[in-house]
Amino acid sequence: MSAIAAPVPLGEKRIRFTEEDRPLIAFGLFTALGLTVLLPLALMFLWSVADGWSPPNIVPAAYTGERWAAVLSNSDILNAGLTSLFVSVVVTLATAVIALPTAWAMARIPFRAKRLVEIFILAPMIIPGLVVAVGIGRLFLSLGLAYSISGVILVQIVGTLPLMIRLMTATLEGIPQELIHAARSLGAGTFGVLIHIILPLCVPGLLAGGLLSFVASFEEFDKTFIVGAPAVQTLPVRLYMYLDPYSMQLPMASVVAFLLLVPALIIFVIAGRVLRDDLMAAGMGKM
Amino acid sequence: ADSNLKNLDVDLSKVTRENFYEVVVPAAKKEGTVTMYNFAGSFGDVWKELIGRFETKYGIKVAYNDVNLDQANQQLIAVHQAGQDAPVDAFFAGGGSFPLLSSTGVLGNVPLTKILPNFDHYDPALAENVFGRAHGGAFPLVHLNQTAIGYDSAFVKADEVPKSFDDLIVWAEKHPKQLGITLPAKGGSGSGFIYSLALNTLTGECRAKLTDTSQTLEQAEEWAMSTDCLTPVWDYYRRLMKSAELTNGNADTLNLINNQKLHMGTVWEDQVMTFIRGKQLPDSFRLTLLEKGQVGSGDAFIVAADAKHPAAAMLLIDLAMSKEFQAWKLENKASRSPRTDLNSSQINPETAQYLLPDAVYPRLSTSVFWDMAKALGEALDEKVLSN
Amino acid sequence: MLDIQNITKDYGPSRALHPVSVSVDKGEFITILGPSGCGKSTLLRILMGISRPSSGEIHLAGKRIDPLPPEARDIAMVFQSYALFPHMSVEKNLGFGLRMKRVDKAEQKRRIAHALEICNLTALSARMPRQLSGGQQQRVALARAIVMQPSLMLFDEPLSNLDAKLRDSLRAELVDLHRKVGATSLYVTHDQAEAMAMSDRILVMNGGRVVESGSPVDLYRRPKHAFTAGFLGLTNLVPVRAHGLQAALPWDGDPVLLTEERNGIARMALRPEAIRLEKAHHSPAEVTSTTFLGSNVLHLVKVAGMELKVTRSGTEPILEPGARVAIAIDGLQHLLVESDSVEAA
Amino acid sequence: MLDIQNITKDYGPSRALHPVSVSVDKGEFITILGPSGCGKSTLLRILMGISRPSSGEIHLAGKRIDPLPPEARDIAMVFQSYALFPHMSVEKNLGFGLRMKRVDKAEQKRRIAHALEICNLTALSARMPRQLSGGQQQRVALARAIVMQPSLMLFDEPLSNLDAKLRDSLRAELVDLHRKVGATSLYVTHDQAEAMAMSDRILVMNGGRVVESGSPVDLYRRPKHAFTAGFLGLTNLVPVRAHGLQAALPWDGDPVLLTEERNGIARMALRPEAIRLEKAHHSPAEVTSTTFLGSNVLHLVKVAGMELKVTRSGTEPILEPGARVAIAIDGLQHLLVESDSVEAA
Amino acid sequence: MTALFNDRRLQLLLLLAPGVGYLLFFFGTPLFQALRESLVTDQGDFTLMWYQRAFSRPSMVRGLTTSLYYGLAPVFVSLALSVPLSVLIRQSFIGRKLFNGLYKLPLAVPSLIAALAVIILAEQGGFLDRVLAHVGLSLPKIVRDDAGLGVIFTSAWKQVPFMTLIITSAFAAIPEDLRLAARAFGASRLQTFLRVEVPLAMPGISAAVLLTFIGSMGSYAIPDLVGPPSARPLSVLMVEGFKNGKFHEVYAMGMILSAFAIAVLIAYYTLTHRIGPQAVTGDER
Ligand SMILES: Nc1ncnc2c1ncn2[C@@H]1O[C@H](COP(=O)(O)OP(=O)(O)OP(=O)(O)O)[C@@H](O)[C@H]1O
Ligand SMILES: Nc1ncnc2c1ncn2[C@@H]1O[C@H](COP(=O)(O)OP(=O)(O)OP(=O)(O)O)[C@@H](O)[C@H]1O
Ligand SMILES: [Mg+2]
Ligand SMILES: [Mg+2]
Repeated sequence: MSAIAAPVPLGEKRIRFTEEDRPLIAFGLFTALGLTVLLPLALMFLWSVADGWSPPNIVPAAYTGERWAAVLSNSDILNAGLTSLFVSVVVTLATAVIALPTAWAMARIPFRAKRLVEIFILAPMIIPGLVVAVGIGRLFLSLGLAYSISGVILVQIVGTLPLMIRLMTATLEGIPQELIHAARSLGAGTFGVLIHIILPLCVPGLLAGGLLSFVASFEEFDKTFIVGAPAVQTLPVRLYMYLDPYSMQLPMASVVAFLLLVPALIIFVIAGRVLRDDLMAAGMGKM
Repeated sequence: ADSNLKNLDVDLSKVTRENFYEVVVPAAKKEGTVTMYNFAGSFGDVWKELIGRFETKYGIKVAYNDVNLDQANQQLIAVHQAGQDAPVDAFFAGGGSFPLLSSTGVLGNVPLTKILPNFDHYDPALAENVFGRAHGGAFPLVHLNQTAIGYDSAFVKADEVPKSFDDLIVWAEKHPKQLGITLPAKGGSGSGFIYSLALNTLTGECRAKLTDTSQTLEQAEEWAMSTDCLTPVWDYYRRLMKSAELTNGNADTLNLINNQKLHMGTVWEDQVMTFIRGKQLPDSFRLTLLEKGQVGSGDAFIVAADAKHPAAAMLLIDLAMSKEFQAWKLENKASRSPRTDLNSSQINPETAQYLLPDAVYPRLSTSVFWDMAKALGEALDEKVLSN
Repeated sequence: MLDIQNITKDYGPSRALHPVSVSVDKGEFITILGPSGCGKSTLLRILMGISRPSSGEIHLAGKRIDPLPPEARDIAMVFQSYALFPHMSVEKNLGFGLRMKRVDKAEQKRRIAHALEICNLTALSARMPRQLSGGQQQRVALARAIVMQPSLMLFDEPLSNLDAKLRDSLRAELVDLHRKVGATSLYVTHDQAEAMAMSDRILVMNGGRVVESGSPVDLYRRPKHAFTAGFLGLTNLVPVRAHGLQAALPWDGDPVLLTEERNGIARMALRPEAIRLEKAHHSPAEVTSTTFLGSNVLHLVKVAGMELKVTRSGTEPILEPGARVAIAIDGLQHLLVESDSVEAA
Repeated sequence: MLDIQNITKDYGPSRALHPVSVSVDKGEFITILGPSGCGKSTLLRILMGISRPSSGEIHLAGKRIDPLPPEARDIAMVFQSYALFPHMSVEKNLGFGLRMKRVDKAEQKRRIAHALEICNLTALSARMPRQLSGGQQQRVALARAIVMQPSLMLFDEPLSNLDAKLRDSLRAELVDLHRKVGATSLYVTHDQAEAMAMSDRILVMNGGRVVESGSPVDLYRRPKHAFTAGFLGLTNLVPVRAHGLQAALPWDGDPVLLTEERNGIARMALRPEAIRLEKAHHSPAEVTSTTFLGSNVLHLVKVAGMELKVTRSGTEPILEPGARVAIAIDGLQHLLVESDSVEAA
Repeated sequence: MTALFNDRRLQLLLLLAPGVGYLLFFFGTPLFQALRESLVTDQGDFTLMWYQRAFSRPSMVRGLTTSLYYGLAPVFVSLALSVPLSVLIRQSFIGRKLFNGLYKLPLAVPSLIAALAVIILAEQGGFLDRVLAHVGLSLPKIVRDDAGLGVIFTSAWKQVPFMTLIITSAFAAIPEDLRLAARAFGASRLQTFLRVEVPLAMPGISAAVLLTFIGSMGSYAIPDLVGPPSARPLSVLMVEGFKNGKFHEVYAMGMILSAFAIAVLIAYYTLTHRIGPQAVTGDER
């Protein structure tokens, strides 16, 4: 008679009120999702290939690939796409590196001004981007960072840092103190603990924060333009002009919207599979 | 006048139309490259054509960028205030930007219209002044546009087409919610309209004040906010707003007309052409101008004060005003030209039906004072819309 | 081997450890037993180097270690929550410390294999911690400490998260392993059964002080303090009047024989199993409650205004409540040394 | 009173409860005892109505209740995790069920006051749950059930989150309360000491089935199945050869007397306290290990290739490992009814 | 040297330096400049004129109230949608995993594009209108209507996934036993939800409300594109001001908006501080 009956499932046991699946809920939710998320995206795509779409037509009468061809044949777009990718990757990595020590302090060290620091860290999420953009533009000019990729990267980090710090703080708070003590008792110094214990355990938080940072950076326009254009051409800088509300033409705007959206959506869907909801929520929601 | 082009090697005071190429071409070639900004989304192919011609002719490379006008203006101002070189040399900028760009010192202070050889047939009315402001030739319009009333002739019969502001309001009241008026703050067709209305309504001293272009934006705002002269304008708007739709921008007005939600609205002539070409307006769309005139405007090609390649920029602007290129632009884009030796007879008839008819244009086109138009828009917001 | 000299620990104004001194011989298995909050974990943390003592010195194998960081001490610890690295397999968990100490590869392999084997984990070496049951996780935590071959092993209530059956079986395994490995061990617990079953010596702590220490048999049979007596199993604190080698109980009956001479009022810790009951119809003592516990039966007996706990073997007949009984005390008994300062619990 | 008829529960292809039938009399205190995963909580959940049985019927006080939602059943439950509403004060927690059942205000007050009093919580009524110690929280959970005056009270391992000392004292309180309130109670636990100390009747479960049921004394002394014997305390399963009312043990010595006639090979569950050891220099039986447990001492004795567990009172002299001993068995013994299907664990 | 590193305050400062230092320099400096600019005239003399103007002009006053409205209204709509949604996605249904991934898509859609999508879908004469016209109905005005429905729906569209995410985990953090206990003590499903789950999820819900409030109050693209032309929030007025080079005025508005957001945040902190002071984690070293 062995006392160890079964491996203990450590995850939460989900107890359902009734055990059967519910087709009605599924139907309702997916219909709502279709109408609110997928339909607008589909319509936007239709606009991008519509050759005229006047009432009372519910779908366009004629189609054209001309606009896509025109945009895609422009080699600048591809280059801008690559620049965007490079900038976003660097921003994401740098954000993580900068955020980690601060998040550690926020998560692990009690100190008196913590609330104040928290509010300050949140501030860039509150203050309108343009106010910051112009101010930073001037600062960078005086620092000789204007019109350089490094300038653009530095300025974008201002936008991505707050969320990353919050996410990492939540992640780090979830690492039991005893693990760190255990590692130290087994001979790991500060550096060893960081490399072998803390970083690996931060991976879910880093993934969530990295994803959000990447998307935010990939789509950033205000600050990037003022600091980087014309020397640094990211995809949004190339394309946002077509989204100018005063002269926006729906077909062209739709092409552009898709170009901006698709990479972000693809990454989001892929990364969404490895993301932990609770962590994302913790980082965003915990105040 | 002293030039504020800090990177220009050439002594501008010695440059004339006659010796321009002798002096400037070598300097431009030495600079080797030129950066241009284009603010108008629909003008990309126009500039591509120009750049092709320019690079072949001079062998100077052009770095081309589409920009957002406001962002670009702010960027240039910030750069200038930091005392650094501008990221752009030649800037195709919105006509309304002149006061902002010149007052902030961003505008290159060069008498382009006087020294560039291709400006020899330039409309003298625009050569030194634009929209009532003296620019000394530094702010040359290379493309003209016109505010107008547009309508879908499938719904508006020929005899119903309004000829005056009074006709317009009568039509609007007969067809509630079918006239679109662009919000002045959100689009030039709207601020053009309010200024045109004021021109139409005001007389005597009031009109003198309205057209006194020596006023700054601040002064204009002050006047518009406090004067009683404008009461009839506000009354007109109050009445109009009961039956007309206020729209969110030039494109919005056109979209709603295309959606057949509106049948008439305030528009820009050239934008209409773009929309028709892009099948975003019905073929039955037509334009007209109201009696006593509606305002016209244009967009300028300028040299940035802090340009790194000012000579090349001047050369590029010069080529943009060449007769061949302006003719090409007129033919292909229906973009009106400030050259006196080009007129609409050169436009092919298929295109011409979408332009303002010769009967009203250029007869009813009047000059605009954009800062006043802006001030009227803001006052409208305070006096009529925010109550 | 291990010498703890006058260690104190203050958290702000409150003192978690009053001067504590302990010395441990090589190979000894010592249990620190005490109620929650008495400072057991604080002492272990100080030994491990996670926390610094406010004063005092610690020597291990002749070397003063209190100023050293944890990684420089030759000490391994088994945590109450196991503290397994969740992102490493069992094998990687065991190898972590060795990698940190740059033990050579072949030696690492050998030691890991050995530790896996003696902890009966060889089949599980590739599993991740979350794929293990609580007991298995506990064994991995143990193996991870063993593999380090430390001079000193610390255990902080390593079995308290497990259920009773598992606790019993792991307790035996642990003692066994201690014998095999022979490492000097300091084991913290608040479970007296655990302390008695496992250790060479028990150190009873209360309120940040060491109350007393000794072998399990000594502490159980001849506690000096009421606190020790009460903490190590059930007891009856009975006031007696001592006269030389005899003491009179508060109820009628034969005096109890004492282990040493004493005079005057004193207290005696009478174990429930040291009291014998016989049915006696006219006795003043009455059984008030009976609880069947399987191997023994707990009776509460009312006598002289006191309620005595008495256990009898499960094989003896059960006395029903209401039964009148005569009370007899077996063997020599022992009086408590009174010292109020340590009796708070 | 409560009648559970052939309840089964399937989770997909796996069966958590094989047909289970139980009936409980009014006022009875029944314990369901079994190892982790045997289906105890599943059964309670079905009774409460949180989970639906795959087949079978449940009748409570003559009414069929299995199709009813939980709120329509007259049952209250005490949870292992207490499940106190953290945003309500003690008083509000107690009043929650009454408000839900729309009991009239004055009656609510009366019942709450009464429950607070018998659970000794009156002074704490305004506190929030997080301001209470574990034991106090447990009492609130209890009071919250009592206040409902349900026909049936369910307990799901309500003491398992508490430490040993507290568990013992609350166990006694609970039995006391049951006596005062008199509600029919079903108490789930995997702790055999708890089961024996508290219940009128124990239901032993294993692998989704009821193995056997009976009073604590019956099950401990005369278990029918090896599983029961092993789960209710320490035991030695010894193969014997029975001959009428006698059985021969696998080692030399007197035959054991049996409670009933039987012939052939059988197994006997010998309790460690039923075995008597005497020093005997030339005996083949040898003590291999001795563990001092305070009130008793556990000896392992090697004989005839078996290792017997034997406990002796803590007051008897301790036999050191290596000592040769003679083995005697006290009293009449009992043979197991063999039935393999229920022995898996 | 080691002694220096063992100084806990120094350690703290060193750890905070990268993140907080970065923000202080690259965010604080421009912000400070903006503050200074909002307090001086063109000539550089101190003045409160810009603030005075912001609080006295009808369009500005209206801007402030509109900002508030656009901050609050979408939050209510999102809340009304997110709470039921997070209850529903806790249930088991076919395709739950897929839904879980898809509903978060709006998180990756910039506001500008969200507004574009709403225009295409719901504009007068837009897709929905045309579909309804086929059955003889017409869509009420949503885009650029006077009540700002377009803004509210678009903001809500962006916020619902964000809020749902936070609220779902707030609900998930409630121990299952508490739900069962409520049922066992006679509460129906709805009562359990209202009396136990919602109160317990409140900290998560309020954090979500706060963040979305701040987000939509400061958002520019959505009200600019789908808001009514007449009532414009401060954020839109600010951008407008920028275009005309009215820096001082813009900075003053920016400061007012920021001060407002920060005031809300501080109020939230002081309110929640009482309820759950965060646990002090971390021992020495
Ligand atoms: N970081 C700290 N700050 C302040 N006081 C502390 C700290 N850590 C422990 N204490 C206090 O020191 C005393 C001893 O705590 P310790 O953790 O050593 O107890 P323990 O004996 O291990 O208890 P348990 O059996 O509950 O683990 C307690 O009163 C505790 O509250
Ligand atoms: N929702 C579920 N889905 C699938 N299997 C389940 C579910 N709930 C319980 N089980 C299975 O049913 C069996 C009985 O579980 P139950 O929780 O009743 O055990 P238990 O006796 O209460 O154990 P413990 O003492 O650990 O609480 C277990 O094998 C368990 O894995
Ligand atoms: Mg402890
Ligand atoms: Mg259970």
